[in-house]
Amino acid sequence: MIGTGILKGMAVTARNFVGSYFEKDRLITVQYPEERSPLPENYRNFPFLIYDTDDPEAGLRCVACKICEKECPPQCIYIIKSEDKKPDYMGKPQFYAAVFDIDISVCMSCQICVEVCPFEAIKMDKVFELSKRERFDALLQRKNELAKSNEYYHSIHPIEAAEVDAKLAEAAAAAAKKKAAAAAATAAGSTSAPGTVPVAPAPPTTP
Amino acid sequence: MSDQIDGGLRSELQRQGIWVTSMEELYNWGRKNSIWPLQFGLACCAIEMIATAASRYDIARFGGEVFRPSPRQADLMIVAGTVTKKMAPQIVRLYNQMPDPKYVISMGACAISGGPFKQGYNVLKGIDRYIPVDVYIPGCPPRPEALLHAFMELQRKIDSQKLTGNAKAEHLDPMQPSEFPVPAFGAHDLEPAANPRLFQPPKIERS
Amino acid sequence: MNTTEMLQPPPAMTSRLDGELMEVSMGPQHPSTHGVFRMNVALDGEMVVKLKPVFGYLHRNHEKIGENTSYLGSMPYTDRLDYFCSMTNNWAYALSVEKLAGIEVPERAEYLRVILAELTRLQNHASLLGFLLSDMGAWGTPLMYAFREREKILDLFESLSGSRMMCDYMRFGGCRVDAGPDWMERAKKIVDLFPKFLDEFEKLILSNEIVIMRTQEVGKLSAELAINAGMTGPMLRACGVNYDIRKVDGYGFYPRFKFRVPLGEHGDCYDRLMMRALEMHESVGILKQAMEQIPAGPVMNPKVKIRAFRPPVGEAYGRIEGPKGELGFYLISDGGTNPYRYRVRPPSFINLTVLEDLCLGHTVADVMVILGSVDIVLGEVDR
Amino acid sequence: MPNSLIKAECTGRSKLPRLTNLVDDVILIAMTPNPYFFIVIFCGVAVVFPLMPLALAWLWRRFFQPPRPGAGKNATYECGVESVGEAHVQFQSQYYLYCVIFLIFDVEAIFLVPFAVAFTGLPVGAFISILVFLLLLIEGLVWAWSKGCLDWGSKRLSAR
Amino acid sequence: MTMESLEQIKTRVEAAVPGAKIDIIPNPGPAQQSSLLIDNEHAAAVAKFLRDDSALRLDFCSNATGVDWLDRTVKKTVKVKKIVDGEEKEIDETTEEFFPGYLEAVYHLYSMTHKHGPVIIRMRTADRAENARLPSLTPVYRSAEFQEREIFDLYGVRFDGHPDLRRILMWDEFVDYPMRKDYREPDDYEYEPTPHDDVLEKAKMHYSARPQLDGAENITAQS
Repeated sequence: MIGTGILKGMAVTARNFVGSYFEKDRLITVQYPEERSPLPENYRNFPFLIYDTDDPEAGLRCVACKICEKECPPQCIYIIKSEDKKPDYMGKPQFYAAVFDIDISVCMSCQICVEVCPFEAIKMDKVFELSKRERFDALLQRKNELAKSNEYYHSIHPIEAAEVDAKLAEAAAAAAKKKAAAAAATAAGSTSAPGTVPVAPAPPTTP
Repeated sequence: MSDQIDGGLRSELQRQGIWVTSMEELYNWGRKNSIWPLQFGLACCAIEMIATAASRYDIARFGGEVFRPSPRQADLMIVAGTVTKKMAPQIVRLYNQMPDPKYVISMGACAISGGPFKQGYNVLKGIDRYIPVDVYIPGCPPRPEALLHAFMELQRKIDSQKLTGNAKAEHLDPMQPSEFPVPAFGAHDLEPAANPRLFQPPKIERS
Repeated sequence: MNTTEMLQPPPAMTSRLDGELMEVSMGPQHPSTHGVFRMNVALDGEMVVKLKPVFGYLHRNHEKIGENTSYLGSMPYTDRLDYFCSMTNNWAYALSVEKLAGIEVPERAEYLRVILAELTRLQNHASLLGFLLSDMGAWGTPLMYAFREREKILDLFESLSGSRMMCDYMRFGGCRVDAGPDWMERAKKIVDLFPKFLDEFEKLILSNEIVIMRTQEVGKLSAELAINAGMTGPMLRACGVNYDIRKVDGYGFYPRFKFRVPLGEHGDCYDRLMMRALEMHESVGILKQAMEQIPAGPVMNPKVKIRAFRPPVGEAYGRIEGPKGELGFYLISDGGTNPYRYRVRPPSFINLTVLEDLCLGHTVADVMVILGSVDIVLGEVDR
Repeated sequence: MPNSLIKAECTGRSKLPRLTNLVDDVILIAMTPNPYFFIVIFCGVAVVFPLMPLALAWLWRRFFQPPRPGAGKNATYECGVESVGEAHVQFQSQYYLYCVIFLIFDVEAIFLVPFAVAFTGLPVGAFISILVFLLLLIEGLVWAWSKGCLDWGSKRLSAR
Repeated sequence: MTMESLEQIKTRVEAAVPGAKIDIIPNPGPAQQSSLLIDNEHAAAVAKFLRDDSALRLDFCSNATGVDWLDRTVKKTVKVKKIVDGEEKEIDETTEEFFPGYLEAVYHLYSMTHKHGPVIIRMRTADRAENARLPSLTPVYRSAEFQEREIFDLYGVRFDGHPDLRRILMWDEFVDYPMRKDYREPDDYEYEPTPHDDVLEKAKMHYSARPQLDGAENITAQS
């Protein structure tokens, strides 16, 4: 009979309508501002820089090696290297980024900078409510807006942060062991008083 | 809420069931809660816009689900996707054909600044070269919740528009242009490359 | 007309009106052109007499940027090619670079690629049926059902690769992140629930009389013209030509899975609609088999460098069966970090070659249904 | 106010009882106004009701939001592209046939209205005559349909 | 059905199409997809043969691509024995070889009936300027219609015999060919907050000129 297909379609709609009162998965609207759907573990939006100690300026892991600036496909990172050096987490004096800008109006959140960064200095953030009313410097994130603490990194990517910390700790331990071995060798060789920590630069072991 | 009415008096009267408002509040309340977007998707961000209009991230809860195909009945243009130089004259013509008051949301990195396709020869580096933009949403593509957040941002902006006085809303001011010149196709590029009156980027000199 | 004569682009139909025709531009901003696609249509009353498609409104210079970026840098750009199916775009690009540089892929990575490609095919076909129905006039309802399922699959992609639509998940020689056991659990549950949605969706649309009347005998395409005009994917199989690259090339362990390839007879819009519906059933079958047989093991070939990746001099053309047809990448390498020539073979762009042949003689409303059944995405059409 | 009411008003000051009759008369008249007075009010409201928003809109346009028409804004909208050619092109003569056939059956419907109104009180003869009238016109429709005046689009093109 | 090797195809084609000059371009990469370079006069005939031949039946032209090869001067250092003032010495002499640039159209042909692999045919233009002309294969393969229009649009190769050769992706008033290697896009400099290497050079041209220090720098130098 001519109308059966349409009636079947209406039956489906009716079942969905009535079903939405009983089955949970037919009612999928997320009431956005009040009720937010949880973001998965490795969700990524825009990059941010990590600092270890509680001082965002000195604790930054970034050593301004400009690898991420070169590898970024849309080229939205700009780094100016500093003149002087500061010790990094392994105690080795490294350059740091005097200026580190990311233009989030160009960034396509592809996390290639995270993959290529040898110092685990840049990670992907989860903040996505960044709409602004004007463009020019509101959407250019400077170093102070980008820098976030390691605890914050643990709060948004717990598993990944744990792995990264384990890797850094193990690299630091290996470097310390090598330095201790080198110190023992120089102590054995020379007659300098034991206990002074020689400032021999440990070989840069990229983690 | 406009500041001419004293807040304490308002809440006191409201407790006794008397509701006090001003012409401007009523006018803005009516406009902000029923914004009709123009059905106008360019690229990937348009799919996220459709996902926002779908049942999970429901834009109907903000009064924005009536997507009008014709610009004559639309009052918000969501530029969702990459604006190419071949498409720019069409977008400006559509903007001109929209009745006042009209707003523009520049959704996604491509619409703000050309985004990842900035180095393309046929890509316009941002739609704010030719038409005024009210809210920018960074992201590639921004999440549906980010679009809802920008929608609320636009509603806040409409709410704060004045009805009278020198700071009154643009569409009420006869001096403000309601139309912008449509760029022409040139031999190598669009002529003019940008609307000088609208587009004054700050000079950032990098060493 | 003999065959070669028929294969040529059709001469403009002469209209009985000796006066001028109604020139209408179904322009870049049109509710049902799936993006910024324009057709200059000459109408005789309601009859389409001439139809010239106009492209280029989303020409984002994907290939020029591909030549100025490193091999790895182009991978996130392939997500933006066909922005409904980012996983299959990644796979096609990774496959052709692996063919260019001769890289093997571990078994678990190949299985993961098959699972993710079939999930992409499911959500692409479901969305297409939703859009095709809204082109026909059923404005919101089928689209809402389709997007409800699509959101579930996008949640899977997001928890695995980090982004809903722009996954950037595959690397040369494997995949970036391994899928944990809980992800596989959720994927199994969604795949088990999918047939229930398929039956509900088919009951909603496929037996509907209006759909049958609007799509049968509309936009018929003959098999010879389909082959000669380079049609691929569901559009080609709707004309009865048995050519599915998963069976022909046998890439990515597809010969290990048992699945059938649906074929149509008339090559009209209804057959194209049925192709997508039946292919969704096959994809669910492949997913079930792949999820049982997936082995443990590494997901990334350790020998492949991420930075300064220089394939040897030479060229390669790799192709896969994307949801829209044969998606191929033609790469010429001169030994440097950037490809010398980076070319994408876009299935939906070439499937549009016969749009005028399909639409001549139909009414304007049918043009929308025919365009919807071709399933174009402008990011891939204009590149 | 009608004259009798006014006369009663100015003479009724001295005799109180007369006044009470007067009050009854006033209430009586107010209660049973001229039967057509209601229609006057109805037409007044019917005119004011639509005009009021138009007037408000005109006031709003006059004081708050001045119109700013322009060449671009008033251009015909064609999917964002400059529209080529003008919309009034030649139409097939077949559409004219449609209008004529429609007109005939429209007029026929008007003839049926008085018949339908007095249908219950009519003898059988009137019924027969209106049937003849109807059958004649339906026979015309059948002939037009068979000649293909009502065909449209693809069937007509393929029949060519 | 395994396909014949390229050499067999070459010999059969030269037999079938008299006067066709075909040579094989080896593909050094691991993909091992060598190609056939066919001369322009007999291109249509060769393509028709490849499509209609019963053994090959290459009836599906999957991909038509344009490639731009610039003028190249290849320096080769060659060990040459030369008699130099009396005794024989081995010196390496750098020979410079100049290859003129050309534009190329590459077609990947497959067979849907026999389901066998790609036969790649290439056609080269005389040079990169005026007579960058190639015969169109659209009369043989309808799928090449849009792709050849794209090659014309982005590379400037004029296809003779193409039913409707217009620009397909760029707007019609556009004059130059953007995908060529020596194409410079128009310098529409704007707000560049994160420029580096070549973008920085282009941006620097737009920086405001440094005011001429009227000798003031000497004062700071002395103090």
